[in-house]
Amino acid sequence: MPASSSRRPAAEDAGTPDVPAVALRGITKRFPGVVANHDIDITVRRGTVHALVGENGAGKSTLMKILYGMQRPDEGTIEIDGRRVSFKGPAEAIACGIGMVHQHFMLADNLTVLENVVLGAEKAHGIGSRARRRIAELSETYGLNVRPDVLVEDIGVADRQRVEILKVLYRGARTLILDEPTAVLVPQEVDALFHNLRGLTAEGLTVLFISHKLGEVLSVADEITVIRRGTTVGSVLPADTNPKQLAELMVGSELPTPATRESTVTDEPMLTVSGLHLSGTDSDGLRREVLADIDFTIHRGEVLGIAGVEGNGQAELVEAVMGVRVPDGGTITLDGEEISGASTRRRREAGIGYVPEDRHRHGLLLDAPLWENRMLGHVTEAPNSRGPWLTAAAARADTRRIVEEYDVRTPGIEVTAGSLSGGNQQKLIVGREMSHRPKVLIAAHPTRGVDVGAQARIWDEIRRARHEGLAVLLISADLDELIGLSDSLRVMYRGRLVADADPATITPEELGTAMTGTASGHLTAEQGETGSDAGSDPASGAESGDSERPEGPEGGAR
Amino acid sequence: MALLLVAGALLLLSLVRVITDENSLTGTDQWVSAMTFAVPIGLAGLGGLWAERSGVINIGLEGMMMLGLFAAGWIGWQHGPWAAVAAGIVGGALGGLVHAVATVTFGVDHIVSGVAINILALGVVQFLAKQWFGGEGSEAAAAGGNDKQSPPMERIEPFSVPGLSDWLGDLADKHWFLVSDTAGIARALVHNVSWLTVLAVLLFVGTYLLLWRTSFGLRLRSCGENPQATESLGVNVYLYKYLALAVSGGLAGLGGAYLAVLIRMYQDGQTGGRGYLGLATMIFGNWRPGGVAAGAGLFGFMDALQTRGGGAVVHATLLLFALLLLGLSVWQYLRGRRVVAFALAGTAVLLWAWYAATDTMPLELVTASPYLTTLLVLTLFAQRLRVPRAVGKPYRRGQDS
Amino acid sequence: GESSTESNENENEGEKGPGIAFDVGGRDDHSFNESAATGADRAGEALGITPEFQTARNGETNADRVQRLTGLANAGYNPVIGVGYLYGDAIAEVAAEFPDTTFGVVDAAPEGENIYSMVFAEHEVSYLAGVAAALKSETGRVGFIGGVDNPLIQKFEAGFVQGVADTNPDVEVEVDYLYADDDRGFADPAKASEKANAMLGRDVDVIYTAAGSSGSGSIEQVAGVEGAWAIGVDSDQYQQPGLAEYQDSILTSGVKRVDVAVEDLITAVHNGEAPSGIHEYTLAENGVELATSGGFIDDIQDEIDAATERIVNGEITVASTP
Amino acid sequence: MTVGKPGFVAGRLNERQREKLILGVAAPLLALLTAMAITSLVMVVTGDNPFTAFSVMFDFGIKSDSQVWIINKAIPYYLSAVAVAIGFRMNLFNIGVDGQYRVAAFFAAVVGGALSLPGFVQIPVILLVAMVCGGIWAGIAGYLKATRGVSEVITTIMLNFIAGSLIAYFLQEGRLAEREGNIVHTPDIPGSSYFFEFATSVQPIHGTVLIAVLIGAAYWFVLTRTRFGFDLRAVGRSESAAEASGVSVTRTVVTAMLLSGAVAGLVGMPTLLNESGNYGNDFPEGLGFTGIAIALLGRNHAIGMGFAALLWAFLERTGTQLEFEGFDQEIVGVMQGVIVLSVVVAYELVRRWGVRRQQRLVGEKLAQARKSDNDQAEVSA
Ligand SMILES: Nc1ncnc2c1ncn2[C@@H]1O[C@H](COP(=O)(O)OP(=O)(O)OP(=O)(O)O)[C@@H](O)[C@H]1O
Ligand SMILES: Nc1ncnc2c1ncn2[C@@H]1O[C@H](COP(=O)(O)OP(=O)(O)OP(=O)(O)O)[C@@H](O)[C@H]1O
Ligand SMILES: [Mg+2]
Ligand SMILES: [Mg+2]
Repeated sequence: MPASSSRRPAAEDAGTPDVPAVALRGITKRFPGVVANHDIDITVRRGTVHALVGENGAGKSTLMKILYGMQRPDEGTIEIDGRRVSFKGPAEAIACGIGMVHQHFMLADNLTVLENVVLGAEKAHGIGSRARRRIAELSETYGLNVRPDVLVEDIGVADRQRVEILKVLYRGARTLILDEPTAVLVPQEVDALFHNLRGLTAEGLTVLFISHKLGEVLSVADEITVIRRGTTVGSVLPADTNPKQLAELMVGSELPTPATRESTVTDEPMLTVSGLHLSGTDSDGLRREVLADIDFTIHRGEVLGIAGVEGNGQAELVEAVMGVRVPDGGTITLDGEEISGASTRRRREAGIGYVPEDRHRHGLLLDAPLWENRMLGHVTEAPNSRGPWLTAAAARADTRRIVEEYDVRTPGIEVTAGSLSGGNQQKLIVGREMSHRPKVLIAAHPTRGVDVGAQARIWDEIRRARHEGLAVLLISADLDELIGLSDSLRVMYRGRLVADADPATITPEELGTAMTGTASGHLTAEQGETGSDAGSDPASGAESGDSERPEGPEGGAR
Repeated sequence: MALLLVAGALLLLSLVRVITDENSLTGTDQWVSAMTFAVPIGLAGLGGLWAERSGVINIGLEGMMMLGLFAAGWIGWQHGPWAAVAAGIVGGALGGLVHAVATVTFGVDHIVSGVAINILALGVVQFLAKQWFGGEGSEAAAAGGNDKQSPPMERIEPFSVPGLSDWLGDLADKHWFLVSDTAGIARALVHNVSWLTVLAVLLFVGTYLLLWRTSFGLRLRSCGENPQATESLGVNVYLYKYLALAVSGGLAGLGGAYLAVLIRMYQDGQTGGRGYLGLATMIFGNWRPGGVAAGAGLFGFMDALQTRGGGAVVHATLLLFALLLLGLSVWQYLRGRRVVAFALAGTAVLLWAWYAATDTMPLELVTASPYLTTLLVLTLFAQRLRVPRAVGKPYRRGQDS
Repeated sequence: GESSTESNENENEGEKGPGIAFDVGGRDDHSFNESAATGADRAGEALGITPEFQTARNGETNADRVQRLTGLANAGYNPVIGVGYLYGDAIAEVAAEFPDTTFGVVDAAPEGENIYSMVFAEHEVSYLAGVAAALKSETGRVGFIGGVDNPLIQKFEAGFVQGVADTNPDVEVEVDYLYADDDRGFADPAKASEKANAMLGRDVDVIYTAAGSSGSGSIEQVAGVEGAWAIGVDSDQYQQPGLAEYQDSILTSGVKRVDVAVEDLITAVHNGEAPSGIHEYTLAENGVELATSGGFIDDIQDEIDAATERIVNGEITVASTP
Repeated sequence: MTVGKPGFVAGRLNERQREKLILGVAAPLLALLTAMAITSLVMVVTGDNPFTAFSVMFDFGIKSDSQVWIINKAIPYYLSAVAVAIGFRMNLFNIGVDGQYRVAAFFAAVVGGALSLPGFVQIPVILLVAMVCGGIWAGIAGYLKATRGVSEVITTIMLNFIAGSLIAYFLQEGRLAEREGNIVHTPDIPGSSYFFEFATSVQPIHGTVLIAVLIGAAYWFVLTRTRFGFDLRAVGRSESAAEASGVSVTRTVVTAMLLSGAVAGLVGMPTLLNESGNYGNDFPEGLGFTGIAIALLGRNHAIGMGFAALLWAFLERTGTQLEFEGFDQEIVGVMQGVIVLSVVVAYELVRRWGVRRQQRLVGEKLAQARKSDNDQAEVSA
């Protein structure tokens, strides 16, 4: 790391290669009713990328927050470069050379990149031109390509990720914590990020890295620590393991082996979108095209996957189909009935189910009990209401059924949706939408941030319904999921469907390349099109056909 | 850009002044008086800005203003007007701190707490006024105090810049198109200026510099945009919110003190909803000091116009609005929004017809003119407003959004 | 449960002296409430009884006023006097329930056997104020500022305008109100001050302000201008401690002798009488008068006396609406 | 607006209800005690004896005529609170109830004074006019919010002031009003148009109390038992989620404002139909602001607001009595403020405690599940 090293604690000089950059010993953290971390031991060598893996709620984020001074451990010690430390807040951790990129972006949208970066570290280089110079310098050194004077709200996720990293570097961090940094990135962006990380470790920095994508972890980490139910179950070297072993280590039991599936596609069109156009006003007040010439048909029993880098119009497409946004032109037909002018509610009643991308903002009423959330979006349908009257008792009973069938982990249906974990929230949403036997399901990132177990259950559900004739519009940033679940694939770029591909033959890498707008027309795999259904399980692909992810019983119907 | 707008406004005013022959439109006294009305509202608005920029809605401005008014009246008659100003600030700041305790420490809904503070402040102020000013045989009562008023305090003499003021005055009296108008308005800045107005202007400028040009301001504003992010960078969000609310209350209190110094005593009910109007100017001003000043200025201008001039002058503003709408209509037309443009043009014509057909306005409409104007302007521009992202959201340390 | 009236009737047989209920202005409003209080105090002193004073809260309804009056009557106060026209309906309601108590009300004229209504000829004294203003004005422009545009204040306006016109038709009168219909008009000195300032700016040099507590704002502005005069209302504002430093600018005041009316009523009741009916306190019986403190109108006293004379003997009828 | 109910907890029905009840009562009780403590402190500091004051208030407050008075006084407060609460339930802050009810009562009084139909026709007509006028006045704010995105906080503040001017314009002799002494008012409504009363041993209770009860019941019913109410609450809890679920947010905003305004329109009716018979310049003002306080105190709950309205009226009734005992009635203002503030703090504390408790239960449940998973895993391993 260049010039600014002078402000860092003396640790660097004191450090010898044997002293670990971070050593966590016996860390225990209890929350009311939960032990988030229990007797955790981790040693991180300097200049390495150290990955942490574990199920949702295993305690990874909590542990990292402890290291970053945002939470205080109930027991245990932290050593940084061999020195015992005890942080009262992030400020002290930052002073010790620790920086953290959080699971959810920690950026103020209405401030510029520069302001976001210098916030809290104004003493270093002020908030003016000196800071700008320093940012340019860092951006240059690590190839981050950050423009300091744009508003954060105007930049994409990958750029935001880089801003987050820059924030950390700006503070002169020697140890970077990255909590699920790749969840929202496409493969190319992930590669670029990993390249950056490599650059950092080459400079002698240490990276702590959390991810649910085991393939990634294996490719970037120097060492991997597995956390299960709040405690460390072991550290492995990537060379000595494979994704399957790793997953089993995480979950603590053997995973069922995956099976292939048959096609259920029929020739009965269920959802037809033709000539869809949508324009919107951007932040500069200019009108620009968001969607153009969108044409596609989804048949009964078909899953149509849309691939694309986030921000290319997928969200708007979903909103247009849901009727939340009014397109400028084009028609949408559902099972023979034109619904172009129908309201969202009408569309839902006509048989469109919706698993939204952002469950907190679009899928749930966080302050409302589960059974009220069960009504959301279907309040005009049985069992939620009869005529204008709600039928709360029936809705309650049905909620209990969903909780049971979809294995939503909750003490009851009167608790608020906000107190469930993300995975359980998602299961509730999927259960709700499936309960109304939709003709078409719009699923946007249905398994984002959800752990492997819940993920498998959700995939199962989608497959089961597809088997019964459901048409699915699937949007996902997880290319394995996309390739694995879809019967056909389209690539979206700058508001247009620019290419299509056969999920049986395409690889995630090829798809990722197409998403950057370099390809058009029908994509064919170089190695030939003889792929069978065998490769199309969501969990395969990147992890070289040897699928490691759990799969529910019905998935194996062949 | 801003300069262009100011120039345009001047031109428009001069034009209307010449056409309608209402010289008071650009008269010095009108503008001095506009300032007088604008300052307390503007200070409340600025107080609102501080609070909301830090992420806390402050509907309790009215109550804080009352506290300031009372404290100023109480200290003022005993220790003079400058002490009153200080007391007003302290009184308001206390109100702000109560709001901070409720919203920041206890996480109470901001609007709920604000309303409660308004009720509480009214109760406390009236109770104490009766105890302290109206007590039978008390010193205060002997000095002219009673249940509803404090005894009078000394005056703060306004100042004029000697040569400039007269020169501009001469120029203004010539009634030359634009030149005299500009002189008349400019003279308001150097003639009979209240020191407190100067203080208020400084506070606006200071707020801008502090909030947008220093790291303190950056931290404070980021508390209103994303407190979780701010906390994660080692900034003590609670502390900043407390500070912001103390300043917010202090500014509203200063607004109250300004009124007290102006009328030279505490007068029950003198705030008369100015705190709420301050809140309105803050939204109107897009949470920026310049905007708040403009909003308060517009309000003060209209209020001064109707108070000083009555029906005839307010009537002249019909023409002002007609011209303004016409301008807007042309602009919208150029941007390709025909329907909007025609609607605006239609309204302009109607206003003009109204102007031509009458020569004064009923008192009721005149008194409502500031409110109608605010409503009109907001309706035209509201969609461009940008609220601090996290404003009104409860924030607990260490909790995800 | 038991009603508050029942429980108290036995305890409070004895007469307790006067009970006075004020409207929001309160007993020291520098205006007619204060005047009523003075009258009661004077009577109290003379008769050796202590009057009870109560004041309304902001935003009261008729029910609150009824309760207050009932409370006073019930506690044995006699007479019970409501000060301010808002008490009209409430007095009528409560008086029916307490036939043995005498009720008095200022500025309203409800009907009732045991109600003594005291209304004042504000227009007449305002006429005299107009005479004084017209005579004292150097610039030929005088002004009237009303707090709220309601019938009571319009009476002041009507008399004043007529007085000016009858004295010197060349003198122009500017008439303005602070608010159309909002009681803030009686508690907004800041606004009155601006209004007066604007009038002074237009060469108005005598301003008659009928706006309750807001009046002080106007008087202060007038005091800041050499040669300009303020005319007060309701009580002799020259004498008020709160306005002491502007004394030299207070030409005169249109005084309502609420004090006399109230004192008389209390004395009468104390002497066992039970006066009732509507009584208008006019110029003729010194129910209203132009204050002379400060001696600023001594030089025009003759003209004022002449005008008074003509009003009293009916030569002039002063209009009570503008 | 925090609309969350004090945390209720899963479990058997009666247990849940009991806990809900305890939590529901604990907060206001705690707050009331805090408020009394703070007020006592203020009184002690200013040299008064708080215990005497409280006992005076209590003794006077339970008298039969006081009770009637309190009920009558609480009627408009309650209606006003419901009007405010309809907005609160969907995150709309209707500060404009004040203007709405005044405009409504004024025009209702004008219509009532102009017609002389039989009472059973005319009273509904008057009520309807009031609701329509209140609805329109609030609808302006709703419309501007929905179409132009103007904050309803500002528009309703402005509309309050404008309402005053509008009424002032028409409330003049020769326009829509007549003059009686120093009062100008609309022509009196005919005797047959007065609302009925319930006779008691002391003064009668106003029949309009029925309107309040009906409105309260309708409020509760519509919000909790109908689809429309669900949509409304959904928008209040999360606009984005409601939109995605098929609720038209703009339409709901306008509808809610219209409803709020319509209820606000009724606020002046108890005064008009049971007391004054006309709208004059002595018509009560400021009931809208009282309504905000009462909605807050009652947590937007149909019954809670009822108690809050009665408490408010009780304080006013007994405050006046304090004067007779040599206390300052202004202490009531302090008390009201302190009560509102401590109630909201107490509710928040209790709510937070409930949420924590709930999360603990969720956590325990998860831990249990994991434990059984573990056991299984160990068995299978
Ligand atoms: N602030 C908190 N209060 C109470 N419990 C908490 C808190 N934060 C986390 N927990 C508990 O600690 C557990 C560990 O949470 P943590 O966020 O560390 O999981 P994670 O491993 O990061 O999961 P994911 O992979 O989903 O991000 C959670 O299951 C939760 O029950
Ligand atoms: N601030 C908090 N206070 C109390 N409990 C919390 C808090 N934050 C989280 N929890 C608890 O943590 C649990 C899950 O939290 P979190 O959202 O981190 O779960 P997760 O397993 O990481 O879910 P996701 O799949 O969304 O990553 C919930 O049961 C919740 O009760
Ligand atoms: Mg998580
Ligand atoms: Mg995590």
